[in-house]
Amino acid sequence: MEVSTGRDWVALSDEPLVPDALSSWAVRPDCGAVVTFSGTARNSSSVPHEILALEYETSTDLALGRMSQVVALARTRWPDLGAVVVHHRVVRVDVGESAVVVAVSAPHRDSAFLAARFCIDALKKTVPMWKREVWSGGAAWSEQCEDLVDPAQL
Amino acid sequence: MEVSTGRDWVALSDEPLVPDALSSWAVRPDCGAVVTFSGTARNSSSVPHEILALEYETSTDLALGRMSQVVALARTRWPDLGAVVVHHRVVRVDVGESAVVVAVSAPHRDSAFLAARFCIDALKKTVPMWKREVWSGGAAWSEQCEDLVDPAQL
Amino acid sequence: MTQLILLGPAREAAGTGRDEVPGETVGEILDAAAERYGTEFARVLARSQVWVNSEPASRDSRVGPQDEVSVLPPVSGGCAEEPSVRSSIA
Amino acid sequence: MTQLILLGPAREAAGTGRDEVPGETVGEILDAAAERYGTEFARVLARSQVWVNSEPASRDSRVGPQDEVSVLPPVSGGCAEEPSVRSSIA
Repeated sequence: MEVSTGRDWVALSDEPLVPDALSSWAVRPDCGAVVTFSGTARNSSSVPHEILALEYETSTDLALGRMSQVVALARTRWPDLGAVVVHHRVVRVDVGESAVVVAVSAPHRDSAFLAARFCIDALKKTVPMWKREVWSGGAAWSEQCEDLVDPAQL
Repeated sequence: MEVSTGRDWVALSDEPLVPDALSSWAVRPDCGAVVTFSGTARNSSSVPHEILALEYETSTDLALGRMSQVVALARTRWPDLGAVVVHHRVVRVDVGESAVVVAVSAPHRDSAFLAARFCIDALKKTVPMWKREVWSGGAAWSEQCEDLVDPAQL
Repeated sequence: MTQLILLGPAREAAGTGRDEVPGETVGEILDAAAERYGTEFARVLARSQVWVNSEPASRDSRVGPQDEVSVLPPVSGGCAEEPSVRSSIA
Repeated sequence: MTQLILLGPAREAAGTGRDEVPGETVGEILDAAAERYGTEFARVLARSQVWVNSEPASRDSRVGPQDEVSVLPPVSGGCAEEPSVRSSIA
């Protein structure tokens, strides 16, 4: 499921994310900087188990709507952005694989770094997305959780 | 020409840079964040021509030495970094291609973003590297240039 | 009848992700759901946001058969790592 | 004899990237080079840093036949874009 314009590409996918395909898509001839954030599943957490994978669950419509709002906010704050890509993987993500990728291009690196950081911070606070940690013989909802924030409050 | 340890990978190359191969190399099972900066050749500059390509020139030994110093400085400032990759392409880089890639992994995104930003800023200030802008029918050294800075002064 | 969408821990506590629940306001629907699914669900519900369609709503919002009421527990973050500084939004 | 390495605009102004130049100090070598390559090179040299091997050096640094003296003009940035804020180093 995705929403794509010529400059923005917002998607949820149950397939592996390929950060390169996304950062390559963000390259523009008038942009000298592409900053890519990849959030990868890691093997440790607050639970005393070796984490094997993370399972993500969402409402596709609600999540895509919020993800698009975050991109629109970034464009308001950094009007010189070239392309903005925000993809989140759902269902199971094994350790080392990307769960979320943000890629932003801009003429100069200041905007690209700041907007990429803004997008991932805002995604985590505003997008309905729930994470289960999976270990050998068990699974649990992540204990680190917070109330959803409205993008207008960022 | 490159310098690689298990955690750091510093290289100069006259072959195309593949940001994905570099950010993939930076993935670590205990790191949840990978930030990748790609500096791409863009079509505009201070000269009134459509830029077609950039030509980079350096001393391999001197550049690799400074690049390694920058990575060491980043590790001092952000001791939790996982992998750090710094690659620079030399000779001709066409518009849209990567001239430099920095990829940093860390358990959390704060360190990954800050260290990636530090590395690219420091590379530009401290690494001996000269850039010619190439357009149809001409070429010139970039007019935007500054004295080399010693890494110890950062 | 109004569709009730249960997400993440709310889905798990209810044992279903989607249901039809009677009621003319959000509050009536949530009360009916709490009765139907039991105390563990009620506990999750107490910590959750409730949206009608794609917007946050309050208990007295009126809903019709074409609306979707979603129960959204606190979120656990869009990716694997947790931020070391929560207040770092630019 | 000491190796002189000429980089970027210094290489272009000198017409060569590497040469052997006589002299027992950095200053003597640079003066000999300026005489050999002419005024355009001397202009670039005046704005350049000089390193001996991999470290910045001064005119009175002594050098031997195994040393490399490098002339490094101001750098034009490691990648295509130029920063909009020059003072943004973290």
